[in-house]
Amino acid sequence: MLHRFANPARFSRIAATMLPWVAGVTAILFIVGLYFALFASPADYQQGETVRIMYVHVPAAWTAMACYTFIAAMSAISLIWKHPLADIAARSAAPLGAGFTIIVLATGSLWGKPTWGTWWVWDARLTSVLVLLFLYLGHISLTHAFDNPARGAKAAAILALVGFVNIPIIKFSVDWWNTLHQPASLTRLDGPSIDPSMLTPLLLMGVAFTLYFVTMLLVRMRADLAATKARALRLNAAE
Amino acid sequence: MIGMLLLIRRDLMLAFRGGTDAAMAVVFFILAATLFPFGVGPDPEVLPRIGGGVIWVVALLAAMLSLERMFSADYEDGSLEQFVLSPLPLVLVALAKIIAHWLTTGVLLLVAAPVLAVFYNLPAAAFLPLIVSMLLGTPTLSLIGAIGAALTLGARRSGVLISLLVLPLYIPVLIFGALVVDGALAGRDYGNLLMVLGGFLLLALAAAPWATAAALRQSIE
Amino acid sequence: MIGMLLLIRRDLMLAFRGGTDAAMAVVFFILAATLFPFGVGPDPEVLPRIGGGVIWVVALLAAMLSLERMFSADYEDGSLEQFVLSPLPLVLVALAKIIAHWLTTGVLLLVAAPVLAVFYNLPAAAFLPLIVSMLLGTPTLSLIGAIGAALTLGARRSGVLISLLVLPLYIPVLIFGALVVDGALAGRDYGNLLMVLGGFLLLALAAAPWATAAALRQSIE
Amino acid sequence: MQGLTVKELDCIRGDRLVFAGVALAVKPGRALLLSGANGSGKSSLLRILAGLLPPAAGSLAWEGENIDEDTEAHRRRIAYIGHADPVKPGLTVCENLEFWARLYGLEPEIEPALYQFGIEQLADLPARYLSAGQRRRLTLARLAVGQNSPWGPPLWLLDEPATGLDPSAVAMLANTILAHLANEGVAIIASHGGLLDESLSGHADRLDLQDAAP
Amino acid sequence: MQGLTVKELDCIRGDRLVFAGVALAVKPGRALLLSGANGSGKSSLLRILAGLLPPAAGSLAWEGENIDEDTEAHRRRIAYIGHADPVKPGLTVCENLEFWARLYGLEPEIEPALYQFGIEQLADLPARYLSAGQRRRLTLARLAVGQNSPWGPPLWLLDEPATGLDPSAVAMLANTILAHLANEGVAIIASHGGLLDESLSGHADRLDLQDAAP
Amino acid sequence: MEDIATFLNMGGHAAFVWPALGLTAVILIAMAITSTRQLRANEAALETAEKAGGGRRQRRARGGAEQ
Ligand code: HEM
Ligand SMILES: Nc1ncnc2c1ncn2[C@@H]1O[C@H](COP(=O)(O)OP(=O)(O)OP(=O)(O)O)[C@@H](O)[C@H]1O
Ligand SMILES: Nc1ncnc2c1ncn2[C@@H]1O[C@H](COP(=O)(O)OP(=O)(O)OP(=O)(O)O)[C@@H](O)[C@H]1O
Ligand SMILES: [Mg+2]
Ligand SMILES: [Mg+2]
Repeated sequence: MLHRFANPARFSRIAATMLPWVAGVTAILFIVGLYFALFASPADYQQGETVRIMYVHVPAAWTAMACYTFIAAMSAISLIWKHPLADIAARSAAPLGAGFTIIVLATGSLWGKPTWGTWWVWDARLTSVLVLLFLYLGHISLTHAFDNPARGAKAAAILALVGFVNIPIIKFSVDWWNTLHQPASLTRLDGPSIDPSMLTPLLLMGVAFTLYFVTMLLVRMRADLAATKARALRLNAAE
Repeated sequence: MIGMLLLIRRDLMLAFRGGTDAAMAVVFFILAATLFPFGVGPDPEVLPRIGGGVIWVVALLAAMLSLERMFSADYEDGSLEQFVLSPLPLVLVALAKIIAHWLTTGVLLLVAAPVLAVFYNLPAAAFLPLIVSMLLGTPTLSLIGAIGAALTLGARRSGVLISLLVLPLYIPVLIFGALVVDGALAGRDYGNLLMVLGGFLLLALAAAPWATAAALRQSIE
Repeated sequence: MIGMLLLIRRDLMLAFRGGTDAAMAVVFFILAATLFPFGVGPDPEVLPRIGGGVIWVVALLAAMLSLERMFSADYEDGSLEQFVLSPLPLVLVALAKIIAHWLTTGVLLLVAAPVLAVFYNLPAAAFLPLIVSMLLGTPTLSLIGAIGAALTLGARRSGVLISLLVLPLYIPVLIFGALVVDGALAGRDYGNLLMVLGGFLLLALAAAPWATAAALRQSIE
Repeated sequence: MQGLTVKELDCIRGDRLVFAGVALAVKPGRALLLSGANGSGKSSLLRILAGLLPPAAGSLAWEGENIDEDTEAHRRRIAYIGHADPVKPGLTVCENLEFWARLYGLEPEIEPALYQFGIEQLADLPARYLSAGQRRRLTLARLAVGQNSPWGPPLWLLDEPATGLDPSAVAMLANTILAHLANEGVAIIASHGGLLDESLSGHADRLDLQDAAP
Repeated sequence: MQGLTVKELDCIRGDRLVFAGVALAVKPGRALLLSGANGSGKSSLLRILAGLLPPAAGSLAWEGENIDEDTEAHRRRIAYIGHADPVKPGLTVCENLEFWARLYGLEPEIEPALYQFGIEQLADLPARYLSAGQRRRLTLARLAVGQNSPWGPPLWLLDEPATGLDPSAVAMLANTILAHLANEGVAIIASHGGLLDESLSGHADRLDLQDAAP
Repeated sequence: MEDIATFLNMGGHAAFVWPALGLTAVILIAMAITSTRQLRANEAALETAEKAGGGRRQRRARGGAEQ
């Protein structure tokens, strides 16, 4: 039994020392990013002030997709190499991803009303993001649907891998189908096509969101590890 | 291969002798589609307008409802353990169950769809696209559904979970399936929409049996 | 009476701990209603036009789907035999099961209905009639459904059979329920339509527990 | 005419005559052990005695009174344990037992009953996790609940009650049955021989259904 | 190292350590009778041996080779009979048996197998109508089908195979197992004592899981 | 003062911009709070478990035929 926790124990130590630093940098980046986003950047010539929604909408979308990719990678590791940390990482990340996806949907809707004149359209980009939310919710429910946590982890891992097909669909849906939604202007092969005054806050917020994800992931993984360890101790004590 | 045929034959026999109740899906399909005019009112303008969509939605629900029983009887009476121990690779077991499921739901839905189309006064131009889109779409439903059914074996509240897992993945099939019918009615070209449905099918065919087999293996403990 | 409360409590406990999966009906209700805009297209004109009908049809289907499990678990594990032998008269057993079924499906549908009404952009005037009609209609669905569920216990193809037995009896409820909503939207008086729904309920209440009990008794042999 | 008397009972299942002309009489304080090959109709006979299955012919009487005349009263005097365990996986052991005890109007003395079948440590475990034998013990514990109350049913109909039980559990069951017999109860037990039969042999008659095969 | 060898096996179910440090070795031509109280882990052990349940710790080897290294090959050498009967009520007895026999790639010698368990007259009856013991016989008949072919699996894992069987059926089962042992087969059988144990006692070792309780 | 007012007005789109930013903040903060709370609770539980039965289990290797 014990060798299975040797490695996680080390992880727990490293995570504990790293946490305050990552959290601090995240906070600073959020402050600087918000300053640029709200004060030090111009309104868009087309969209006016509503463009400021972009500085949370787009980073949240990136993190939501990155988070799912991370879960899928961890699931593959868990299924192939059966590393116990991979399961914990995957199930710690899922609620965060769901949160980011809700942010994307909400801010997108709030942006859509003034720019498109409607809260919601059933186009490929919006639908695939909604599917992403359901995938997160399914992942979370499946993780907790079994009395044996190991079974929940395995089932959720399979689901995460299957659901990964959705990520490229989200990413490229605007290119494959013409929709109301903006095509990628930043993450393009021929370089970003966006004004630097808007690029700076966007990138700052993007890094801030990513670091926020890392911070919360570390916190949640430590919490999960503590719970797992307590369970194992109870098991030993129960003899 | 022989093992797969055996398994498909057994599932069909069980279905048609009433064990797993295959006809349920079609009956549901027909009854549910018949109920709408009662609820919505038999407005001759509205019905054909929504007909294609209603038929697709109800087909989706019918396929989904039959999922829960796809593996559960075998799970409960210990047959699934025996499948895992049998010489037939579990991927092929999964594929055989999927084929059997499609034969007992998808095919029957396909047969019933034109009848409902008449019932909803769909113009003749919509028949072929409806059937072709269902031919391409319903196997995808069985394939994706199998993953959900296998993942939730032995789970608490498995019925709800299956819906939660499977419906989001069904939505793209529904959207494109309904678009094909709408496109045909509007006189648009729907060839590339069918291509998309075909693409979904190929994707599902490549991934679903493996995922299902993996899920089945972990369901046994 | 104490026996009935006991039985209702047990069924609720089982439902909410996931045994018989009560939430299934509501989840189905919400998901199915959400799917329609995908199929029909989110036309802001068509949706409110069909909204009341769709909600009623889907509620009917949700209630019907949960019927099959109403008695089957108890039948299979021998609990039903014990009910027959228990001091609690079988009519009251049947009534308790019906009440439990309504509490775990009808009431939840009632709660979910306004949400769907918003989703379908139904005008505010339609809310109260929708809810009142469902309050009067859903218990009737549980009552009638119980007869079907009990009659088909142990039958081959029981799922299909239930639908075939029960749906024809559900259609009047559906028609009047949908008419109430439509009437309210058209500004007509719907009071006597509600009276009809109430009449159905009383009729079902008087007959269904006895019929169900008789069916349960003959299911055991 | 005390206890249970049965005359000229025939049983038909589907198209098949399973047994014919079964007669038996069990006095208070005695048990009857039913034996017979698989399919000889033990379970069917018990279901007929419980009133769950109508006999093709013949009559049943309790204390000399035909039970057809008051099926309601007959139901109240029966405790029937079938092949299946009416145990809900979602409820705990304690909740399962309590439900049945209360439904039968018995004082819910759950603890002692669990103790009597050696499953008191499992009281708060959901029944889903029980092993086959533990589940059977839970089913049987119902017998112990009613046992010492005046409302406890006098006629026990047990269909292979010892399936899946380990020897110590069989001994617990035998003690429970013996206590019931000592209370002037009647027990009719289908079994294929084994420990339970031996423990009861001093207080039991035997009936081999093979002899009633048509 | 012939036959099956198991070392230092631990089993955890849910949060509970069921048994720890189980070691056993069974040579070809021998049977091992597992005993132990209800809940002591007999079924769990058999499932671990069949590869259906991952052990918490320990190793399994067949003919000296660790079975983790070729789970595929291990599956092929197993015939596992659990508590439940994998019998479809809608199919006839014959169809049920034939399906399993063919799926396992065995020559479908259905008739003799049915005969070996005394259910040949039931061949065309839908399994829905079988009595409890008849259903168990049908499940067991699968063992007889593979028995005399070279592809018959050498390792039998039987979980309380004799539940619900009458004495003559137990004798049939014992003969089937003895024939398997005579063919250099290995059998591991969970049971609570009784006729089967006695019939096999000359060819069997015993393992009491109570001793491995933590 | 007027600066702040125009800033808050967001070119007439205040009803969309501020809820978007506010909602984002609420979700991010809520996730942070629940996660840290969980960490504290679980670590406390672990500590009590360690105190209660820290003793490691020793194996009793026994049982088995023909050891
Ligand atoms: C609920 C509705 C919406 C959803 C679900 C949504 C979703 C997304 C997603 C997933 C991305 C990331 C794409 C990528 O990285 O390739 C994105 C980016 C973006 N969205 Fe939205 N969006 C919505 C509404 C809107 C609206 C109304 C607008 C503005 C008119 C908008 C403007 C943008 C822009 C400018 C980007 C950045 C594109 C880039 O530079 O890569 N979105 N959105
Ligand atoms: N899925 C499960 N999750 C948690 N605990 C379980 C699970 N299945 C079984 N158990 C527990 O594991 C223990 C061993 O069960 P097992 O079925 O192996 O016992 P057994 O020796 O076969 O008993 P029996 O003689 O009653 O068949 C039991 O105490 C049971 O409560
Ligand atoms: N519902 C049914 N319809 C038709 N035949 C049935 C039905 N149930 C049982 N039978 C048949 O009736 C006969 C008696 O069955 P019963 O279950 O009473 O046997 P039993 O003595 O209890 O056997 P066992 O020892 O196997 O439990 C069997 O041969 C069976 O095939
Ligand atoms: Mg029997
Ligand atoms: Mg067992």
